[in-house]
Amino acid sequence: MSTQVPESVEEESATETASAGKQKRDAKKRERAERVQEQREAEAAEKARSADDTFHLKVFRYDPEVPEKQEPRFDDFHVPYKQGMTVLDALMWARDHYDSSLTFRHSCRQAICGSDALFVNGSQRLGCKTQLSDLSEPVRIEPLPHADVVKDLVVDMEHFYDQMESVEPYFQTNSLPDGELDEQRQTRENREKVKMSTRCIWCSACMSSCNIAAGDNEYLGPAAINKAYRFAMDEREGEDMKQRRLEILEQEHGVWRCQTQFSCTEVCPKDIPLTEHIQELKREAIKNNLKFW
Amino acid sequence: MAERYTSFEPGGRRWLWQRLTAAFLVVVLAFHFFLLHFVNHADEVTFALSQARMEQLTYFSLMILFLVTATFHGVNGVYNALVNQGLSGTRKTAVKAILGLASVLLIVQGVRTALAWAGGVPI
Amino acid sequence: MSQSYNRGLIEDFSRWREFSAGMWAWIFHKFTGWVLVGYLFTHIAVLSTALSGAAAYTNTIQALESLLVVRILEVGLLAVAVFHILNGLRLLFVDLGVGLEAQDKSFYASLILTGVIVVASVPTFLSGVSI
Amino acid sequence: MYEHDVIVVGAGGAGLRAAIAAHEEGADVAIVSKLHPVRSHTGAAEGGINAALREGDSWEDHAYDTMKGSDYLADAPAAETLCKDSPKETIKLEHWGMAFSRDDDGRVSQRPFGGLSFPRTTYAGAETGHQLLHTMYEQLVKRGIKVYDEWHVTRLAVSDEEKPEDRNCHGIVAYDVQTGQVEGFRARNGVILATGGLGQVYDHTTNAVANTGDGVAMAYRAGAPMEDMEFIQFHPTTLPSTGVLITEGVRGEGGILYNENGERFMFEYGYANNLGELASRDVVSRAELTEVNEGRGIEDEYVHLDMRHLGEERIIDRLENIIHLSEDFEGVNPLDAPMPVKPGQHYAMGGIETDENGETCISGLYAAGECACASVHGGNRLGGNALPELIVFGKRAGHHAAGKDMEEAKITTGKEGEYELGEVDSPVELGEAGIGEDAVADGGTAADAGATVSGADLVQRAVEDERETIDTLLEREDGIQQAEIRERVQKSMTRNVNVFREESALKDALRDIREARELYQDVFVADKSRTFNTDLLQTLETRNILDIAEAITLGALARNEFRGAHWRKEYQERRDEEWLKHTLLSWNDGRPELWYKPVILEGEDKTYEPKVRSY
Ligand SMILES: Cc1cc2nc3c(=O)[nH]c(=O)nc-3n(C[C@H](O)[C@H](O)[C@H](O)COP(=O)(O)OP(=O)(O)OC[C@H]3O[C@@H](n4cnc5c(N)ncnc54)[C@H](O)[C@@H]3O)c2cc1C
Ligand code: HEM
Ligand code: SF4
Ligand code: F3S
Ligand code: FES
Repeated sequence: MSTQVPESVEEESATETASAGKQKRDAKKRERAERVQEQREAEAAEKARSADDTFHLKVFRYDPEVPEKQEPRFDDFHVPYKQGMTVLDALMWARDHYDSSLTFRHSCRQAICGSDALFVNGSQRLGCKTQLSDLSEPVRIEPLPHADVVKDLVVDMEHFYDQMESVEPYFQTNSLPDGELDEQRQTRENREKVKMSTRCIWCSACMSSCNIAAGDNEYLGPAAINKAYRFAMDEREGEDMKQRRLEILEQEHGVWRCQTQFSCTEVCPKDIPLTEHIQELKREAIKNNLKFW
Repeated sequence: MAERYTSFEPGGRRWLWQRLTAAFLVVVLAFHFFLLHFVNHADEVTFALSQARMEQLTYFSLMILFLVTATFHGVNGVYNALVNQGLSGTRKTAVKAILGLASVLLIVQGVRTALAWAGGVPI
Repeated sequence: MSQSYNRGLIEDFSRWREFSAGMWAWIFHKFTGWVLVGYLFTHIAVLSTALSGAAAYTNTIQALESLLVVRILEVGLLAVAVFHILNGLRLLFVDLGVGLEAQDKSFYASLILTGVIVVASVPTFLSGVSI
Repeated sequence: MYEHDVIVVGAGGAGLRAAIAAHEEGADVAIVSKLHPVRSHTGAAEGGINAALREGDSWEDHAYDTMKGSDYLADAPAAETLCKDSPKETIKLEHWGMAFSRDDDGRVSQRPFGGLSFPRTTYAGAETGHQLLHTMYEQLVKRGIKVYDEWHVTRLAVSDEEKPEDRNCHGIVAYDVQTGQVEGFRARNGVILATGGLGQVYDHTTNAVANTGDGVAMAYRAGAPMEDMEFIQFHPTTLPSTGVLITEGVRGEGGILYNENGERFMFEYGYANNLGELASRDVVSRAELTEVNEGRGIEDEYVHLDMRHLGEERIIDRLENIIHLSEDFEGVNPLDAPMPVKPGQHYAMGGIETDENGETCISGLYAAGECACASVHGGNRLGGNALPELIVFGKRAGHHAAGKDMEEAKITTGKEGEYELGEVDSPVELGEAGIGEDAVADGGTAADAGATVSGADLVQRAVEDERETIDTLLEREDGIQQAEIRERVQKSMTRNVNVFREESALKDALRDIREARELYQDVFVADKSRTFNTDLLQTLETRNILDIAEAITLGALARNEFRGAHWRKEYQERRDEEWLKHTLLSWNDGRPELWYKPVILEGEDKTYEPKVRSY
């Protein structure tokens, strides 16, 4: 079932120096281990066969170090389906039962950590938030496009992080209340205005879907612009800061790069209206500039 | 790449002009099409008819403006598209120069043609 | 990451089936824009035959206009222009923050409207052409 | 080797706060984390942060609620510190721009929560943890604090004096996930562990896959005791296939639990005749499991939580998020069908023993957050008390590690204060299986025969040990894989050391763990790549799961009473005369040593007299 490339088995040499008794114990242990392992594999195969329903996954594989994987390829896995199973569940099952070298990032399993944005059947989605039953087979799973692949489904996120951090993604104000127990006031409306923008989980799905970001490496990208929006629109920061933020966004690889492709908005797992936010910032920037004219 | 962006380059101005010219072009282009394909059928176009229209100052200046805006809009659009695909450095400067030159040639040629029709600026 | 494998651009083109409305709109707009610039240059070139005299101009134009290909190309140009205009309007609205939720619908609408206008104007465009 | 004044392991709420605090004190601080900070599980917290901010509320009331909620197993100095500092730390988050929900007057909103005598749970929608985590990470970026992200910490570099109280922590060893390098990090002043929860010890948990209790296990093997490990909180409404949490709010709004026969079992079978579905978490969890065990569960696994009768409008208005969770993670639209739910592991009250300043008994080693046990939560944590713990104790640990003068701690650590040795009747040998032979993944003390070596040398030695361990694991060509071992332990823990605990089952669990330990001797890593080798990392994590599973089970077997989240079939009541004491486990030459220390019920001004816990 698994298409993992068989490793060339190397000669046993470590045990030579060990005492005879230890060797025997080792042999017994190994035997037991093998038995357990075989049993497990048989069970897995059995499960997959007997399940009413299996899902056929085609998973992108690449590893710069393993000769067989240096040329990217797709592996097939057949995973027994259970009600409610997500793409991430299926990947974990395939990893745990067929091929432990199958590599992907994941952690929370509930769409909040942003680790597992993948390219599933041609669009950017969170593995953990995508029900298998919503997909047509075979389910093609690839790493995010427009990012360097580190291994299998893992891509290099550095560039995305750099862009996120280049927009001064932190609250700044010149007028904090004095007392350490005094809060800044914020209207409900204003909190509502920034609410969606604060939901970003840094999954990078949007950035991966945007063709402009793919072409222009310096483009801030929808997520970073949205991050800036989150602060620029927060009334607690004050006008002077908003000015400063608009200046960052206005630079040539900032908001103007966006060509309203809408794919970012479409793929965002947190339903953030990214295009809308970018457009609003463009208008704000123009308004801001008109003041000087 | 995480440097703070401090140098301010007004990318917004070209963006705005692209929109403004677009808004203008909607009207004029529609007018142009309508006039030359529906009111006057294409196969009826002759020098004389064009001449008659061009001799009116309003029409003449409208057409010149049309030419200029369309050129700006089109060439700027092409330039944006290239820059969006990651054009930078010397190649970017070169493209800028070539496109600039092409626009100037286009406008000059267009204006010469219009003048030929109108037989000089129709004042 | 020098050792990493970049899957490059080839993919983008083979993925057209999965493109969403906004993406198609973007591509069409780009394409039509480029065609229009191209036409603008040719158009001026053709018109500038006027510089070599009235007769030369009238002849060129009428010769061209009598060709079916040219007429068909003109219909194509109309399609391109109409789509660019309609989608351009759509984009202008998007820039103003109007109707962002319906961006896919407005794209389909521009497509359909383009089709209708083009079909409706075919008779006008092809009238009087000698085959 | 890298070198910093303070090294923080983990970048969840606790780690980030600790790093910021150390930075405030002028220390050169770095964070080493196996996940990028924003991926930490703090982001999953929904409910809110308890802080006595308003007129009519006071930190004293909060402390009272906390002590009562803990079933009198919390140490009053820690609980009082939490409650006193929480308001100011919560407002600090507001000053850092956190997007709290707001009242009409523009102040931060608060809501009622289980076990609280005042609505003091400060929140940001149903995504408080997400907002907190991101706000704090933003502050980190602002300060330019160095983060080594995707570096998996595998062991502590601690000197090996006989008594843990005499030892020193000089740094850590970490594995660079992207490149497979093993490197030492020397900490001039201190190491702060903030590695979060340990839910992966169970196969059904609300915790992230990364929550494998690494910090607790590492500290344990380096000599810092684990405290009160048997106290595990189970949440009654989690989705069966993923463990995703369905907030208590559903039942708060009127959601009803049904068994397979469509009976409203909370009343029907008399689990909670007054409060029904709204009884406390442990009561509801036990009721659900009883239904399943008695054959009235659906598919022998779960029960139904139905909220359809609330009407679509009300559901969308107040519980919108739940519709998404249920659809996305269970494939069930709760507007059309009841949601399947079952109890799931949620939180570990126990952890690395620390005092209220975050310090462990090993000097230079600190811990904060869910991995630590300053003993704020005792036998049971109140909802909304974990997030304040992160910011209050994270900050203290950070200040302390950076060298700030702290008030002397009232809680003693290690065997410095009063203590007694304990005994437990285990059916199998405990601890390291066949230590010395094949102990491939031992993450213990960097051994040195008592001689004085410099901190840097000690770290270097630990690095070499670790490289050897990893090489051994990667060189083995066959054996058993970690997924198998992990699954066995997780299954056994869920079956035997769950909400219900009885002696025979606990012993079964110990047997299973023993067997798993032995299997672990033959563990091998199939993936030989040095690039992003998650197979290897999970193998290292599984080792930690083994130690922690054993500790939980051992503590549960030893504690002959019913207190807080710990229910024992044979002992159905709280026994204050005997059990007002903390369970501690020390790693003693490869074997766990059980001992106890008394609970401190004397607060600053008053003593918290144990009362019957009823709501
Ligand atoms: C679903 C859910 C809802 C909750 N809701 C609430 C609530 O409403 N209110 C409340 O008060 N509490 C709540 N809690 C509890 C609270 O969220 C957690 O206790 C708390 O977030 C833990 O924070 P932490 O900083 O200790 O750990 P985490 O946020 O888990 O962070 C752990 C960090 O340690 C790192 N790490 C772990 N191991 C290693 C290693 N070996 N090497 C390097 N780095 C490592 C990880 O990368 C991560 O950065 C909830 C918990 C869950 C699961
Ligand atoms: C008549 C009405 C027109 C409208 C409403 C219009 C609208 C627009 C808009 C809004 C854009 C910007 C797209 C963006 O940057 O996201 C654009 C781009 C462009 N337009 Fe037009 N336009 C019109 C006519 C023309 C004409 C006559 C030409 C040809 C000369 C032209 C050529 C272009 C080109 C080349 C682009 C750039 C396409 C790209 O992004 O690659 N347009 N148009
Ligand atoms: S904006 Fe949406 S898609 Fe983009 S990183 Fe944030 S959550 Fe992901
Ligand atoms: S996909 Fe890209 S072009 Fe703009 S609308 Fe989104 S950023
Ligand atoms: S696993 Fe965290 S977002 Fe999917």
